[in-house]
Amino acid sequence: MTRFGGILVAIAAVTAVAAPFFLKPFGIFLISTWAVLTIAAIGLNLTLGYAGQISLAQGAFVGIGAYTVALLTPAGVPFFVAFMAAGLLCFAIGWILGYPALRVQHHYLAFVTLAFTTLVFLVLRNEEWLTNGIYGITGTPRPNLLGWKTSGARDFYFLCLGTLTMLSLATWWMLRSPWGRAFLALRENPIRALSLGLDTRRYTLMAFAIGSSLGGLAGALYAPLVQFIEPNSFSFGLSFNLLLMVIVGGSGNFFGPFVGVLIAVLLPEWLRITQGYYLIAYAAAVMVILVFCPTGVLGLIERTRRLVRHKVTGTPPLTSGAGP
Amino acid sequence: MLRSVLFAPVIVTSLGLTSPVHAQSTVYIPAILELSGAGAVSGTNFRDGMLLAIDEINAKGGILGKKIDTPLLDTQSDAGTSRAQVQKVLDNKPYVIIGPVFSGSVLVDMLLTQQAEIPEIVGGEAAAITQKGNPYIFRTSFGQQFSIPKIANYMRDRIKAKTVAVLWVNNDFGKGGRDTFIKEMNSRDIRVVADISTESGQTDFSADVVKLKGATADAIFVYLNEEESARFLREAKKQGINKPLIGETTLLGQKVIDLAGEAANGVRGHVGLTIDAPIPAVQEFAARFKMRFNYACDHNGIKGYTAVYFIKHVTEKIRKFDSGAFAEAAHGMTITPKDEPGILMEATWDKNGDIDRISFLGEVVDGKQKIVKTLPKLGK
Amino acid sequence: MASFIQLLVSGLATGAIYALIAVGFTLLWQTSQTINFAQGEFVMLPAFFVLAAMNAGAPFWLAVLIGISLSVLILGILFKVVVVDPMLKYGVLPLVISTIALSLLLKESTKDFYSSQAQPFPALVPAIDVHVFDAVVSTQSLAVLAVAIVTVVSLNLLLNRTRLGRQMQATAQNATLARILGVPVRRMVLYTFLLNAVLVAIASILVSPIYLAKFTNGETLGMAAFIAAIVGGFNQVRGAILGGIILGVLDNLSAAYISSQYRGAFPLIVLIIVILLRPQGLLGRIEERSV
Amino acid sequence: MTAVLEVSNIRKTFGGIVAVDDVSLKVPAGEILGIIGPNGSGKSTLFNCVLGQLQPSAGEVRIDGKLTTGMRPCDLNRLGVSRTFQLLQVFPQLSVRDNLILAGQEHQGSMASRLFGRADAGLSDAAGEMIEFFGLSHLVHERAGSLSYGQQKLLDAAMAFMAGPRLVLLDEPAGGVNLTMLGQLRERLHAYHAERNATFVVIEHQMEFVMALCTRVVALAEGRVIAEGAPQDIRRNPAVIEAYLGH
Repeated sequence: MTRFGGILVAIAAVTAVAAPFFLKPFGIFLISTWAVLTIAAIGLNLTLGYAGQISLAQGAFVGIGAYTVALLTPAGVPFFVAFMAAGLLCFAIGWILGYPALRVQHHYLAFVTLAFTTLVFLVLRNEEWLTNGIYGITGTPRPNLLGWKTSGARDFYFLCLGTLTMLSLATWWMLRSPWGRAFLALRENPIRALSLGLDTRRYTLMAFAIGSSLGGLAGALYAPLVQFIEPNSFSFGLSFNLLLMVIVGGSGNFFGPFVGVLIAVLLPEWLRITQGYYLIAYAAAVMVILVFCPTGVLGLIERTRRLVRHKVTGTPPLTSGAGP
Repeated sequence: MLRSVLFAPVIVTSLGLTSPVHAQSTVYIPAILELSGAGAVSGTNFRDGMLLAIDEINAKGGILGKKIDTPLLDTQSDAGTSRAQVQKVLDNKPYVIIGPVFSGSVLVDMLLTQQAEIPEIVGGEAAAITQKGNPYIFRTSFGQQFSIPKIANYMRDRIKAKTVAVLWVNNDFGKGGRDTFIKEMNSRDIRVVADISTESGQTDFSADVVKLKGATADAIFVYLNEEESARFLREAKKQGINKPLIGETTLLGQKVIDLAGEAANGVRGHVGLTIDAPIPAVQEFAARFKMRFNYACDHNGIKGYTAVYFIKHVTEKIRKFDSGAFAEAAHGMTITPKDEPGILMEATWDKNGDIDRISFLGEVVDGKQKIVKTLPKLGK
Repeated sequence: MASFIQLLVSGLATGAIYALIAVGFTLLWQTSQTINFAQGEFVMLPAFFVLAAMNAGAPFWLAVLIGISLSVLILGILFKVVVVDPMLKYGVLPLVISTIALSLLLKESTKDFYSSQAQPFPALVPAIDVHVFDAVVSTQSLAVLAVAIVTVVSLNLLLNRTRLGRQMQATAQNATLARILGVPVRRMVLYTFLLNAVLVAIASILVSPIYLAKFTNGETLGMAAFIAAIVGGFNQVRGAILGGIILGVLDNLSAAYISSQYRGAFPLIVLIIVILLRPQGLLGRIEERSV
Repeated sequence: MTAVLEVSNIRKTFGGIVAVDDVSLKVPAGEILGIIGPNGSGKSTLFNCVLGQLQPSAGEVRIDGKLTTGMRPCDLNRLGVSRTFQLLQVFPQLSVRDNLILAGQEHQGSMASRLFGRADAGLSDAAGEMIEFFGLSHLVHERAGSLSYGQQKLLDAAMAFMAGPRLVLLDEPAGGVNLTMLGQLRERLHAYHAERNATFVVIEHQMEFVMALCTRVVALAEGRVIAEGAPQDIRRNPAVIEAYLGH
């Protein structure tokens, strides 16, 4: 990372830690939501931005994760165990959902995953014996970890932030390992990758499974954050939103999700000054952002940097990076 | 990351923007409503009824000399969002909170308002809401545990039904009604021979009507939202269903009648709140509403309107803006139109925050809702 | 048996509506790789144009014309110029997001600037119930079915018999090559957008009397159209008809005979199976994937 | 001794069209075999059948006597069979160095070791040598996308050699490369061949290139082998001339 970038990250990190001390509970709830959704978005960015596999199922995985925790913790399962279970369950399901990606790509894959999302919603709503159906599950407790009570808004935020930090470090590690290289190869040219000995099938499934498990882990925090989950919260609206966050932030860019989620969480709140018209304003804003930076906010910064370099060294600027 | 640095202050400002500097001359009574998404119809009706009341009251000098300051916060018909919005208004120390209408949202919000000890006046009708011993929750209409039994009695006493079919919309409103209904039917040993779920926003009801025709039911209980009710009634007429169609409030609402046209004729059932109630006050209100917003208000409009007058009256009784005292006083209080015209119909709030009013049995006769019988308050 | 025929007939009628919407959807995909997630809202909106025009005092026939021209202007030209063109060269995804945002924009605008309430909508054809075999079907549904079939047939004629149509197809199949062959590609793409705008307007005016005009209608219709388009064949106009009808009938049969709670699931399962076993759709051509 | 590559009676049909019709080849170790033929004569299809990118309709492929028909390209590659593509196939977003590391990383260790091991999979040096060998050292950190066409061709070849394959199939390596670059490429191929005694199979149009590079040439037309022998003989072979002029 460039020195410039390093400084920005440092500033952002300090802001993230300091913020809750200046905010009212609502503000803390917002940034907690940001932290949780960022985890899910990082997962989608891995599947979509790096491995180039479009998925409209991330919202469903957040839901599966949330229900796992909401169902296990009241049964006396320690939060940490339930948290892990959510991750593993979504890893397994994500692996299976990856198989269609071995056959079809692009919009076909998008619609398969979208169908999956809706099916998950139907199961969550209809299997009342398990999920309490449309009524949802109220009051998932916030965990005590080694004596640390996270019931307070600020404590729970730090739990989310901590989890986010650890998971993004892990992702960072994976992306700089040969796996990261393999994922990029998968996105840019699967056929060539195959001829270079890359087991593209295994990497594709991995990309799906890991991305999905991150979605599940996000959900594991979502349940105790909101303390009420219902099937509707995880219908395709959420999947669309997560996709929006990744694209707006800059897909295939490590920090894209952080920025994208921040925009998607804060902008609507911010626009509520326009009273009844805030959703219109928000939708318009998103479209404008995309017109000016189709490769995402960070993509734009990337491109301008390249253009500048281009002027100097004569390397052509790149437009790709917005996934397939 | 650049943007996040730029946006970080926004977190703070966004709060600055959302916490109105309410001067001493106003009382802060925020409303959290379904203004977009699936619940928008109910939410906007509720909102407009509420606004009407607020303007009337403020025009007359407000409550105890303070003008009502009611920012509208949209839940997008999503529980998570509504929770966030409640959190937001709680940060600004509200006196009372109005809304939301969706029971799911109510169930999550009431956890917070209870913690903060702020009364919440909701439009939700799910039975569960008032069964959690929450001393800060108040209804503006019958909970399903009161309205559905009235339907059940109607089925037994008037229709003399031995077997019934139930058609319900598969959201928390419809499911709640359906579950209560089945319970009530069993307790009156009436057999439920068909139990059909429909999707909210469903457009084609032919399959459901076919199933209903197949079922040998003496009567059909229809528990859907407005436009779905209308679509169903049209399909039912098309396929010539000849069983009595029984509904609860919505099905007999003017909106459904307008949408379904003559297909609505012959529909009967229980009406909790209706602008067609044979009560002058209600009809005058309906007229004022129509004049201002130029559409016919439904029961949610009445809920919103009476909610505000409920707050006004209780506050004037306790003579101060004290959330705790409000909750205290409101339980077991009966408000008559004599003391408070804006309440439209005499209403009593019991110890759980459930409301008790007179209600009606109605029937749709050539495109108009006709009240055939007035049911007394349960308390009497 | 009677009920079965009834389900079939109504399914057919519903399917025709889906088909009508799906056709435009596939056209956009073919010529400009646009997955229009706002297609449902595109169908919801023109009805409100018409209603607005009527509130302004226009007679129905005039209001209909106004509605169609407005949707050509807004959902055709404006949509292409403002939303699609700037983003096309950046791949499918940013555009997908943009259309998702657009659908929110259209829904909310309709709600805030017209009404959140469902609106009754005047019918082009009087609603008379016709008895076919032992099933009942409304003349309105028949009208939709007829229009859908006529549309697709004439579209096929246009695409296969006329020079213009062949140029459009060339554009759809290989824009670069078409350009070399002197096809005015840009104009062809614009034409498909106009065509789509007209189709959604027609669909809107046909279905609103049956389904009522409401700002949320697009959600159900849009999703149905996607499924119909893919099942039938993303790159085949007549595929949309088949897809739509399969979907409509399947939805009814599964709701009636299998499970009403899971009625939404069966079309999706079919969708997944079709995509996995025959990605090009039942009537679709295989799209060469560049190696 | 068994041939490095043995193709027996390969046949590939698309619908009704026969692309490759009963072709058999034997490529002994250390040979540089050229495959020529007019467009559509089935050269690339044959390649793809050998490399598992296509399933042959009939026939067998053996590498070092091991039956490999129907194997996935990645497994074949791990057996020491690598290729270049007719159209450029480098990873434009990755640096030259990363392109080469990628070409080598899957040939060692396990998935786990690749996740937890070193970021460069310990291939930096090997990559460096290969880059130097192809004279790209000055570009090592450039994104492959920003290289000139010829440079990318070299990189493409370098990637094929990165894992030290026993058998390399080059699909029109000379295609679209300017003469100086062409000379460099041919010279590099020769050098590599001499150093590692690798076996090449080359599809090429550019006759001079074939003549200069190959030890033996097979001519295809309409999916069939029409001639086979030393480059200069093939050049004079009437059947070959006919096949080319015929088109």
